[in-house]
Amino acid sequence: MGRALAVIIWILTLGSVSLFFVNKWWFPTAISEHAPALDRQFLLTIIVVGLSFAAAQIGLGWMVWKYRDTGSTDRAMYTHGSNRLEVVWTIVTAVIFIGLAVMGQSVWASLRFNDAPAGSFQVEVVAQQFQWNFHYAGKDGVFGRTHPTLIDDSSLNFIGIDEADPSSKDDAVHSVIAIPAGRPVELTLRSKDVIHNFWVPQLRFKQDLVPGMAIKVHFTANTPGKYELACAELCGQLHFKMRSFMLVLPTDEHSELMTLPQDQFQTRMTELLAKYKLPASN
Amino acid sequence: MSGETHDTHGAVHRHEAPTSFIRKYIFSLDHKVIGIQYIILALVAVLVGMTMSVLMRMNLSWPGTNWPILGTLFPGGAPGGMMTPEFYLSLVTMHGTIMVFFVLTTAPQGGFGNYFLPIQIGAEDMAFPVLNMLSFWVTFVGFVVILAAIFFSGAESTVGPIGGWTGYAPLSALPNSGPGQGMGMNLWIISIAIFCVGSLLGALNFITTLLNMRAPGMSLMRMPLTCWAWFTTAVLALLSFPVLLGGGILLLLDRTAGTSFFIPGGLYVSGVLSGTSTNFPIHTGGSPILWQHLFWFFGHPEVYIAILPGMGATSHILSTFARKPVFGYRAMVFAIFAIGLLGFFVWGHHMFISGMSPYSAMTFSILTLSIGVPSAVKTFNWLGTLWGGRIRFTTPMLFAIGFVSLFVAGGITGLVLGQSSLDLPMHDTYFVTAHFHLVMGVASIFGMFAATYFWFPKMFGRMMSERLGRIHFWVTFVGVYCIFVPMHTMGIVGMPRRFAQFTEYEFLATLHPLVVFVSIAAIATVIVQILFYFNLVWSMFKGEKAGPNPWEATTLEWITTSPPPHDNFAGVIPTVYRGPYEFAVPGAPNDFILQTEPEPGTVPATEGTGNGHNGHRH
Amino acid sequence: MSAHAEEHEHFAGSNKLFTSIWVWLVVLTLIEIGLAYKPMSTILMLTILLGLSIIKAALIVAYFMHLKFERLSLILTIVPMLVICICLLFVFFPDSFRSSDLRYKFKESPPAPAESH
Amino acid sequence: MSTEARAVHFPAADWDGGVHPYRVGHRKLGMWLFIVSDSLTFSALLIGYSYLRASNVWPTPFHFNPSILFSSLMTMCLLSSSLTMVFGVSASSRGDWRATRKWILATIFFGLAFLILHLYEWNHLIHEGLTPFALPAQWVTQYTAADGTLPSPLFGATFFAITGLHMFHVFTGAIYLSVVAARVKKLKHEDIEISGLYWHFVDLVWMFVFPLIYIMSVHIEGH
Ligand code: HEA
Ligand code: HEA
Ligand code: CUA
Ligand SMILES: [Cu+2]
Repeated sequence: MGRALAVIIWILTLGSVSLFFVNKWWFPTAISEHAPALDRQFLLTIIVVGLSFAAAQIGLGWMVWKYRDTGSTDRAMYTHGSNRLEVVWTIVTAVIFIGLAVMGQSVWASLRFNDAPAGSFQVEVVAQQFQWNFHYAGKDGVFGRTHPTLIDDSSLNFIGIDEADPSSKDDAVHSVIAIPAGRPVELTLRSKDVIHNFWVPQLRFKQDLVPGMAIKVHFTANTPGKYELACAELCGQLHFKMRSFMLVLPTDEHSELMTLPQDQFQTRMTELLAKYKLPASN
Repeated sequence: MSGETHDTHGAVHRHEAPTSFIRKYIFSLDHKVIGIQYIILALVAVLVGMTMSVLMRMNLSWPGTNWPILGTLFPGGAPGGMMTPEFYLSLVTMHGTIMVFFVLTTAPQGGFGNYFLPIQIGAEDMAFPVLNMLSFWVTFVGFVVILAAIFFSGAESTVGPIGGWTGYAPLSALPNSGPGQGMGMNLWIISIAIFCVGSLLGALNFITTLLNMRAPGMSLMRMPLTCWAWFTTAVLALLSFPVLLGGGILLLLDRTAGTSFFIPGGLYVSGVLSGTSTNFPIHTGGSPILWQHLFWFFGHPEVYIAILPGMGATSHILSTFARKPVFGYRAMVFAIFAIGLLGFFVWGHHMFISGMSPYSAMTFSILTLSIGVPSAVKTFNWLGTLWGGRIRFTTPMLFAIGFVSLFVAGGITGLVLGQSSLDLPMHDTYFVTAHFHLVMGVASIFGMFAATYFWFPKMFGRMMSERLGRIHFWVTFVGVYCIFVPMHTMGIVGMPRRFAQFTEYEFLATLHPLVVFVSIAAIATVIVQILFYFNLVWSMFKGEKAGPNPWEATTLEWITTSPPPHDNFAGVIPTVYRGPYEFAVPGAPNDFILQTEPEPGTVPATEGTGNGHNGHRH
Repeated sequence: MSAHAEEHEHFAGSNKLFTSIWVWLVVLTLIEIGLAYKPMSTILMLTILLGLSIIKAALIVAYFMHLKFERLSLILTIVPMLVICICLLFVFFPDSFRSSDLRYKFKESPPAPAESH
Repeated sequence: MSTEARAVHFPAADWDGGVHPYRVGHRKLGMWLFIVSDSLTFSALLIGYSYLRASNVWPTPFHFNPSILFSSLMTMCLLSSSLTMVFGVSASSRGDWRATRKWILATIFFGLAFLILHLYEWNHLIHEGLTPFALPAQWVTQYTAADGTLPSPLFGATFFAITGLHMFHVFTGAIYLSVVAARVKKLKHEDIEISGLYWHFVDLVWMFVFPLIYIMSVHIEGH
């Protein structure tokens, strides 16, 4: 029995660990500025915990193998433990864990402790059950006034843009987010109804859109292309259908798109969506 | 003045059991009966929860399939046999709620704790028998209400609430935010509130009992680790449930009294602007994050409430069947306490990306990883307990070892999630689902399995079938690894939680084989649980008779008959002379010494440690 | 079970003592009410009020609820865990200020400048 | 006992089992634990109140008459009821159950006075137009912030939720005490003491509700 159990534990450990080596089942290739650091931290953590996982399981297996009751008459060793050991492994694990925690903070700090660099591209995101609305300021770079009383889904004014406001004349609203490559982007995240979450796996980035709050986040996407955008916070029955795309465009293509008036903007978007292909899932 | 002792001490002084069926089995005041009632409640609840999990898996891996039976069973949820997304979500919500509250907060604490804490400290009953009975029946009412929530959702399609077990506002606060969010949501909240009351009544009962009713000689450091675990759990429950209760009251007011504690202004839900319609009154000023704080302030301690009793049982059983004292008893006690204490300092790790202040997030992140330390210490001590033992592989031992394995597997991923930066890609993906199923979904459950197999002889006077038990263990152990380890991979690829289908997204396509594999594993595992239930019922009547101490264990529950008499010790309160895990004592007649066995000379409350005899390394 | 309660029927503290405590409580309350009409910064007022309330609570717990006359061990069991939890609840506040800073302000009148918070 | 109470060290015997380590019976310890738990419920609500108040424009509408006047009277009632209660308890420790009953009845009287005043004051506010979900019209105009932000209706929500829950506690306390008063002859001293604990706790909670909800919302001219 003891041997069998040990072997099973070891097999399960091996199987579990090996799953993490199938690179078709790994992160999609990252496209954002902060991603490499984050991936490095993730890899480090996974290695540390993976090793300790393996160590702990192998140790466990070894114990049950070696110390199984072989029917011999001699008794188990009589000990109540060792204070020195306790102190040692407490300190060791404390160092490892706190160390990991502290190292993990740098990425976080770079993303959250500072405002977006000046001149970053602005998009206002207004999520709703179950669709994304991305509000672009247009040529003048000024967002037109929006007000909930003006919201009217039936006439496709999803975010309640005030047509009377001159600065809203050149604004565009689209369900796809188009951002420039290599230039910092600042999103202002809002929600019309319940909590949603802006999640693009390739960005290694996620943030809740909390109703009543306008949360500002910033990141830089480097590789042009089309990426899937998901809602990652339970927001109701069609949560799983709340999907859209993120277009990362070469700067010239992007600025050209942004200067287009409303109608052309829409058609241009459709073209671009057709032009770019989703990354072949690795 | 010296402490007055229990007047029952010494003199024989029987409490006779009530005779009428009602007083004996239904509204019983006997902590043993109440404990069994709790366990039965958990066993029923877990059946519901498991069934739901199977339905969920079926929907995930074979979306759009027609299951005629479902069509007939849930005409609203699966019209024509095809599950609707809202039905799936209500399954998720109910699965989570029932499993966390009505399985893992009842069986370990209310069930085994109720039955064995008084016996293990040498008391005749809990401190407040009537309160004890009340706690159970209150909890029972809560269970009935939660079941009702599935069927009286108020929406035309009969599904339960779809807000997830965390009930995030405003989704949970707005009746018009989706099907099932009407009456069903109200019932869900009410059920949780009732449950809170039940558990905190239970908690103060536990604490009082343990502090006030220990038998002579049962010093704190002579208590079995199970008692320490139950005690800490009770403290956690006492301090965390009231906060959820407060939050629940506010949420209910938001839904019924038109207040807006958790509802900000200017919302536009399903075509209606707040304030422009009678069924969507004006709301303003509330904060969704406040609900998350209140919920998780309870929520994180809750998860330790779920696992601490399992840890206690594991330590207890490992030592018993390794025939060896627990390695580092004191360290274990400190670890339990540290986990309990730190458990209150880390709730924010569920809210890293919720819009919470990034600075609090950083603090929470560091505190969260430090809570891994006591857990690690416990793991190492479990290994230390096995080290140099003479391990007897009975079924409870198998499950206890399984607990250690699974707890490590689940726990370490917590260290990934605990880093705020790594939580950016990981939050609300199946990586989280994998994490908490391994620790809570199965480690804690394995603790309960171990406890059941271990204490069944004491509870019913008969052994459970070892053969069935072994089969049950092997399949479940392998099964749960197959179910929950692949979920990590899904999470890394980026599969979000609470998705009714994955067919929408291309980057998830590569995962389809895994999804199917998991579902098959899950269904197999769940089916095998039938063995467990059969084993329970069969052994109750047909199992071989068990003596008072079938496992040759040392603690107080083994000095009395199986099952114990109404007053546990036939009227003679035992006196305790030594520590709880005195196995393999050199020179002793047999390799275990009961706690009640006197010894010439006085015994210190706990043995010295590390005094290097028996080839100890130093 | 607790039929065999403690023997010490004697209940420490004289009615004179309790009355004086009561006087103190009344005085503190009057001070609080008086404060209400003193123009001062909200924060200052809040701190003073809470300070006074804590003193009053302490008096009630110590004398009326008799905790002062209980064993130190009981005090150490009950007070710290409560205090710790209550202090922890204060961790909510950064997010309170945050949610008011980040609250989305709908501009009532066009034309409007670029949206800000 | 008093010497016991001052004993700072914990003689091992206290914790070695077979004794009540605090020299306190089950019921009393249980009541203390219940109080700990219950005070956390109130803390949660009060923290929630402060949280929402700090992130909203909050009206400060309480005029001296009636709100502050009444709430102060109510405070006095509760304080006095605590005093009579403690008199009752010490009377029972002297075994003088007549005095005990007398004092407990006095306590109930003050408790009921508190309730009546409180309900009157609620009634007054409701008539002014305060509800859990809306402020009286003139408050809205009066307390709109400089930047045009309206005062938050959460004022009513938090007010009714917290004072309501407290009122409920006073009410149950009064019932509890009347039972005690009725059975005072049969009850042990400790049981009287326990009922006292609960009552003082209700008083204690008010010591925080009063300043936070009332004093902090006093209307000051020229505001
Ligand atoms: C029994 C229940 C239980 C337990 C014990 C734990 C234990 C831990 N949990 Fe878990 N957790 C949950 C139940 C549990 N959790 C649930 C239900 C959720 C999801 C809620 C929801 O959103 O629905 C969750 C979610 C969750 C999150 C949020 C994820 C997200 O939503 O984004 C985080 C983040 O920090 C986290 C962290 C931790 C940590 C650090 C521990 C630590 O306590 C783990 C400590 C254990 C170990 C560290 C392993 C043993 C140690 C060793 C083997 C030593 C050797 C190891 C090394 C040297 C590395 N958990
Ligand atoms: C105790 C907690 C527990 C347990 C046991 C389980 C068991 C299982 N869970 Fe559950 N699950 C949760 C807690 C639990 N889960 C929670 C909290 C959520 C989140 C909900 C939300 O998102 O809101 C969740 C969500 C969840 C999801 C994600 C849904 C989604 O996000 O879309 C999935 C998906 O497959 C899943 C599957 C399963 C499966 C297949 C099982 C099992 O069927 C595996 C096999 C079963 C067992 C091994 C247990 C058998 C136990 C006994 C027979 C009794 C034990 C003995 C005694 C009580 C004495 N669960
Ligand atoms: Cu939007 Cu999920
Ligand atoms: Cu947690």
